[in-house]
Amino acid sequence: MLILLLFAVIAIIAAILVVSMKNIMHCALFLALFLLSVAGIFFYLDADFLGIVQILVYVGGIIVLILFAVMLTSRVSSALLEQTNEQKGLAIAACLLLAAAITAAAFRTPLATTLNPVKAEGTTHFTGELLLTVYALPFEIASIVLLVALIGAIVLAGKKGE
Amino acid sequence: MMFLPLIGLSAIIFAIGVYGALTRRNAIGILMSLELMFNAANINLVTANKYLNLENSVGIIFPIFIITIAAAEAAVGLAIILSLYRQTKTVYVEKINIMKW
Amino acid sequence: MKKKSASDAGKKAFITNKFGDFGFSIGIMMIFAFCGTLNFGEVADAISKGTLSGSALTLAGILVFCGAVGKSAQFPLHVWLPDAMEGPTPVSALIHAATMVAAGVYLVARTYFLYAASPTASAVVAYTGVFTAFFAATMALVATDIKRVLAFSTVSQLGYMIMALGVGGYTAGMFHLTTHAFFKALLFLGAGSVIHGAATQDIRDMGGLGKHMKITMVTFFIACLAISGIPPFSGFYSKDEVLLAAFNYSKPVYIVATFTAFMTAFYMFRLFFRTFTGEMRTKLHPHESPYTMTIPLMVLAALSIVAGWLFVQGHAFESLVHFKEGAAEEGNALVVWISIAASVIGIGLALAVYVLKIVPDGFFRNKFPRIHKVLINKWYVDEFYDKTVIKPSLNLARRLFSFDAKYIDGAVNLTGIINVVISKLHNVFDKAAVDGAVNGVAEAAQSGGGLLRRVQTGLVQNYMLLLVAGAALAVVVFFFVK
Amino acid sequence: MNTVSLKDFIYLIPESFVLCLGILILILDLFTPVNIRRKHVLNISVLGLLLSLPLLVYAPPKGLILGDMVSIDTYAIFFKCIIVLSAVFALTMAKFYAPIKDEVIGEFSALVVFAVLGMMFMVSSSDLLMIFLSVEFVSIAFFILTGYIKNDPKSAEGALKYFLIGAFSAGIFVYGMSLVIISTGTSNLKAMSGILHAPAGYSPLFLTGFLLMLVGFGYKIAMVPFHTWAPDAYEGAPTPVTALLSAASKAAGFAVLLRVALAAVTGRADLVLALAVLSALTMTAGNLMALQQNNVKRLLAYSGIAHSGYILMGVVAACSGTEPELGITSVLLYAFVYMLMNIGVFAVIIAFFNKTGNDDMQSYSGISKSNPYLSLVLVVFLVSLAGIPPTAGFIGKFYVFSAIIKAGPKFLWLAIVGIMNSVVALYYYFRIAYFVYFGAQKDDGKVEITAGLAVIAGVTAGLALLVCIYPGPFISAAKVSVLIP
Amino acid sequence: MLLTLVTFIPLIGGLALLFVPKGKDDIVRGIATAAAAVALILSVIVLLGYDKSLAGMQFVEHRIWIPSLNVTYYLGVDGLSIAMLVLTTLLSLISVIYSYNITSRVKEYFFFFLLLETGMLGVFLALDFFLFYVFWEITLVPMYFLIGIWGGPRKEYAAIKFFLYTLFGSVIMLLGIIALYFASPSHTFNMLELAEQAPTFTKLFQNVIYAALFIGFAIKVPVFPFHTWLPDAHVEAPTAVSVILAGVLLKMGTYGMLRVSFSILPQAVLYFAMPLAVLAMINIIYGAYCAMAQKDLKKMIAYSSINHMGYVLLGMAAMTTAGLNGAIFQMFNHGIITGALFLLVGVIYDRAHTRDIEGFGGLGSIMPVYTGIMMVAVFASLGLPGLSGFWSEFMCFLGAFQVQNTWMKIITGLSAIGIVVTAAYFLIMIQKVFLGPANEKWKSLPEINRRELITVVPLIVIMVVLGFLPRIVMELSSKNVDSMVKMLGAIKP
Repeated sequence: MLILLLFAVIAIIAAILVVSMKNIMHCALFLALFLLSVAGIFFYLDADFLGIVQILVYVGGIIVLILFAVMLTSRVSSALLEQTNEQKGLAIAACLLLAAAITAAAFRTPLATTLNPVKAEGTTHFTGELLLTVYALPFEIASIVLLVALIGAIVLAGKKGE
Repeated sequence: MMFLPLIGLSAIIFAIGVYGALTRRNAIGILMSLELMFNAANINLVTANKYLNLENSVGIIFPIFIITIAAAEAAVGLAIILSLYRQTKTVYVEKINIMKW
Repeated sequence: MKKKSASDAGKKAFITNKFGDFGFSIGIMMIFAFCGTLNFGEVADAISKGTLSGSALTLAGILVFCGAVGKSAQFPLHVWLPDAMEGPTPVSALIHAATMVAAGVYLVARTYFLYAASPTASAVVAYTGVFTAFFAATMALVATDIKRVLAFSTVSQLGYMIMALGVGGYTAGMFHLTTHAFFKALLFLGAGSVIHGAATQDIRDMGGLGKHMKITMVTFFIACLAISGIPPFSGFYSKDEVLLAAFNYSKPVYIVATFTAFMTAFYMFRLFFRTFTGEMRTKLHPHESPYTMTIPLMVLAALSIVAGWLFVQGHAFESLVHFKEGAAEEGNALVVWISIAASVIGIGLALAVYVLKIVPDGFFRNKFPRIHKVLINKWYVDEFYDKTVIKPSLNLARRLFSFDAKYIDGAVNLTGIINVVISKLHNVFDKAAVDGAVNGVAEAAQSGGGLLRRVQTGLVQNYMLLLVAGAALAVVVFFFVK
Repeated sequence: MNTVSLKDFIYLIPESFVLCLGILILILDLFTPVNIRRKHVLNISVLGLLLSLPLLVYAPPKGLILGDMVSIDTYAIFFKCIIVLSAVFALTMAKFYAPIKDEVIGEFSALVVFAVLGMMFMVSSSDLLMIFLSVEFVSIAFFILTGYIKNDPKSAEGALKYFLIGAFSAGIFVYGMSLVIISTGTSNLKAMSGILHAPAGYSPLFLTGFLLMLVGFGYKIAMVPFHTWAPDAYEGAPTPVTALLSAASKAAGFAVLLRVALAAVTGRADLVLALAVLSALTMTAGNLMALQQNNVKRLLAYSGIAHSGYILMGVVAACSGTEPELGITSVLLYAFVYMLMNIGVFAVIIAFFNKTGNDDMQSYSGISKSNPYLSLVLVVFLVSLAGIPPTAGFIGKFYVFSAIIKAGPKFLWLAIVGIMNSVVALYYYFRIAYFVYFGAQKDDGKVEITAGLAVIAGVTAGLALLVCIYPGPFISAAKVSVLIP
Repeated sequence: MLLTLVTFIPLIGGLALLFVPKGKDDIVRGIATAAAAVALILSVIVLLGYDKSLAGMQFVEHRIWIPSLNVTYYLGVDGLSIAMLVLTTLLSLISVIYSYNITSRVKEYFFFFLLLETGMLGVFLALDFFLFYVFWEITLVPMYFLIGIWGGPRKEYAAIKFFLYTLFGSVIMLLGIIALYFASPSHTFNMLELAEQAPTFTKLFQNVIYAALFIGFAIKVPVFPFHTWLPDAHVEAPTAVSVILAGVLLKMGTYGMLRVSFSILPQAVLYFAMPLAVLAMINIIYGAYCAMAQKDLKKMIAYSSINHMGYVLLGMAAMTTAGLNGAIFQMFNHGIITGALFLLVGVIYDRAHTRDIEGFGGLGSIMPVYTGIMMVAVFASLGLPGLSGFWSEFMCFLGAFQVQNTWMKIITGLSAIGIVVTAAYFLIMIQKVFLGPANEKWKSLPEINRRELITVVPLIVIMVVLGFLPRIVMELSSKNVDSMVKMLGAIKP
């Protein structure tokens, strides 16, 4: 319980820092911290496979990608510039409204919550089985999506056709 | 029972992500905020999977796909940003408004 | 300029008649609505059966009479006839003034069953007639254009006929119509001959023409006697019958009619004396007209003399027209003598003024300049119409059109008030930008689009904010407004 | 856990065919010299897509397969045909669209083919997971296609805006989904429908989640106020992509929206009302903003927004009562009709672009004197877009209005709003005609009518007329494709 | 088959035009004339074969068109439409001939023109509501281009105004049509079937639908206050198009009311009779006064159309035999007379390039033949007995006056003021333009030429002939009107 609380607090603080730090590089690092703490929450909620995926794909992939992009555009990403725009007030209002509405809706919804028993061997095997049966098609499609993204990234970022 | 607090946590993170996406001037910053939003959804799903009886354990499968899509989007998005950067030498979205009205 | 006034007159005649026809057509429709037929006989039957009666009948009668008022130039639609004298030749004026206008009288006579059944309607007819007779006669007293005098006299005589019909003397009216046709034709052709000979229409420029145009003078004289009602000329017989009918109907009507007879005699002989007697006032070279013109004059003169007498022999005319009005009324010696006396006095007065010069010429004009002016200006009826009907109509037309152009267009285009409001706002904020706002819809839509367009700032985060705001709003509305 | 028969993959033959086509093109691209790539690669992709049509039409519908993830029903097939057809047209157009360079034309056609594949999955999806996955698949493909013109800041800017808003709304979309899944316990539409129609099925959490999901759909179909990306993306994107985006992507969006709405909205008066309000807003805002435009592509983007409003009327009608058939038919027909006219209009725009070098209305001034054929065809499309007979647009509009009127007097106001809007719409459509026909002629030069564009314009114009003159087959095709929820 | 041929021959001609090579304008004109002439001949054949002793539909063609919607391709003529059919083909041919003076973009001009003719014919012949609507809308687009390309100085404005206005009306009408479809027990667009099912519609429903359809028709007529498109459109349109616009297109509105509202929504027609009469009155008086204020000859005649269509409305509002017959006859007459007037205005405009009434004068001596013809047309228009216009106007008034209702009588009476004003403005015009001293400026205006004579004289002949034998046209509609009056009488409370 305490561990969960800890992860949650870290996640929130890290998230706030991600959206408010001036130096974009720091933001990226706090994003990594955030993602790690979320992975911690996943572990706590018995989603160990997902936690691993989170660390591998996110921290190992996306964060690296982002850092790469930050460095490529570093000439303009100066830490001295104001990093937030003028619609801050409106944005805060909208976000608070949204969060409040969601939370209120959650509290007003009666759900039969029980603790799901977790299989002894963890979720990995179980997840794999699902991915090859019920979720076989999405699994296939996901791979095509990645292929498309790959081609796209090459076409857009590459020098071809210029 | 941590169900409702976790839902609340995800709502907060979601709101933070939305806020970031709305206010960051740097396109890469927006991209990072978007990741927060996706993670909020993931927390929701995983929590639900733990405390509710979801059909086909969709709660732990769905996040996998969300992460995949997030990765793909990040790749494409960064490519777009880089491509734009190469032409306009900026990543500040408010400078990108030749098309309007 | 002459042609212009001629075309003016044509227009005036047409439109004035249209006014009459307007009432007439409604009258016809009314009759049709009640009786389901327009056949005279069937309508008469329907009236006798009571299908059309009471105020409806009266109204129908009056409306039908409107047609006659227009066509026969009765007050208040008489204005066109004098102007129609502008017509190019006396012959066409003849057609116009002497015969065509008779159609109105004929109409009333033809539909006498309406008036016979409705005292009110017939009273309207009678009073209109007598008033017109008097009214036109007053104007004839001062007119100086030979054709105009004749035109006024025509109006006056038509008033006589109408009055006759109104007072129940259908035969008398028709009789006068017939005899009038002879001597009025004679007068017009005579006038034509005079104009032909003297090359002017203004009687002030004439005088002493009799020396050069004997035949014309004699025939004209006969016609003047006839119209004045001097026995035994035809006018005497018919006018006598008309006055008799009026006498039996109402004394005031009779008195006015008789006075009119006096005036008729006076102005006709005024015309005659000024034209044919005395000194020539201008250097004209008058000459008698060719035979082609004088022979018709002589024939008509003969008819003017004998027609009246012929028709009264054995009730010839009555049997010809046979109205179902019972036997002709008994002659009344008093009426006969009074009418002869009135005519004679009128002639005498004219003689006194224009030949014997007992009363100086211009005496009346100088003594009563105002009345003279009123009469010369035809009682200002034309001006009155101009002010009350024509100008307002044209104004109304212009107004309606500008209304049409400005408001209806604008308001409709914009589907209502929004346009007005917007244009008002424009007015307040930006006076210079105000214009008719005719294309309201387009404008309103355009400005609406313009406002909405501001949403599309080109800044992607504004878009995203809009998106979130939309979603948040939807959620809030859903939970809290419901 | 359900037993899932992987043999059911056999029903995905058309999809597999398209996938193989995409990969084939990628491979082919490697071995084709640059100078003949435009011709060969594009021809092969067009041919391949055309071949997939009979596969689609003659493959037997099956219903839910593969763990109820996708539904191979006639409804989906109808939309798939629309998608494939518009891709065929778009690729043919691309052949004559100079800004897409020869070097990248191979990847371009491959991406279009993959986008088609994504949309095919999209219209079949009957599970939130599949919906999310395929919607994002399509989005990603279109992000790339939008930014495809190198050296054109408009293209890159369009892509960035499209991407940022797309990813952002995807975030909201998926968050909404997570709430929906929490509240119903399932991601499957069929199961969800059952749960929702039980007593107390609609929980506040579900409604919140559904509204957030609506953002995602709204973004996809360019519904106000989630439409803001459309004008910029349409204007910036290469015109063939714009055509595909407006015709196919929108159709697919509606297909999946309608599928979800039928499962989740039917019988919920307030949600139907919300859709109705959105519909009215969408068409009004779209039309009013279109009035202001001078760039034809931008104008068509706004007009497309307005058309989304009209189609939403059909969705409202389908969800408002117990008899959804007419409403669904109207959505199907309208999507088809809209595809026809939009494709045609963009073909003409490309032809004019090739002459004038830009998409401004003013530059079309008097072009009808030198190009009577294209101008006349353009008029047919404009008339059709305005919904005036004897063109396809009229049939579409007629069906939508029929559906909404049949839904009863409670949505009469929506019909009237629709009516007002079609009058406003006429104004800006005919502003184009105004320039084309009434404007002062700028020069005598004729547009080099490339045979392919002429054929596309001619064929779509012919179809646009045929759909009104002989609508029987089209209507019955739509009718048999009605989704029975 | 005959009616289909009549309807589509112009379209076929129009399509054939498109294949004529560039620059061969004479061939284009020939084809257009031939197509219009064939249509006229066929319509005359229909007229000759038409049995006026029957009230039902004749020359019926009935085929399934869209089975799933129960839409049929259904054409037929009866007393309401036969006169309109001939009027349309006649005026179209005349306009085509008159249009020989169009020299720019000839091919497109005649294409749009013939397309327009097909649309108009379809409207008058269609008996299926869907088909009716399709044809109704088909007329819009060619008209837009005809005004917009070949029109006067403010053509774009006039064209789009016309288009927006009429489209607005027709889309509202579309709602009404759809609602009728769903309300009818057999879900049909068949007008005759709908008429049979009229008793099943509730009163409220009828009233609502009537209002919806009325807006559509009223804009076309045009009824005050929906009329403002008309002066603009007329003034800017080229002469031949003005002829068609005034001669035929306006009739679509009143024809629609007769064909649809009167037969399908009888209850509502009764309910709205009085408002319709009031609108008719406003149309008559307002139109007349507006016409009086005009300085532009063409605009004056445009407003006179509003005035004259008021008579039609009045006759219809009466719902009596005389009124309805008069209305139908007036529709025909107005087409002929106003058509002629527009042609004649076109003649003078082509010569003088101005239409300012004030600017002319004394044309009577410069162009005597032209003046004579103009006089006949004007007198026919202001309802001089002996010319065709008189009969129909009179019948309309007569019919309205027959109604046993004091208000109706008052309205009719007031409307009759319009006759006077009509006479006034026409005569003012005649005086200013044709009489008086000849204006030096126009001394050299050439007399009306042969082509123009060919177009105008037939219309003049018709005016005169119908002035003496009004029964030729009146007979055509009487059977239908009788049954319509009977039907309306039966449901009268």
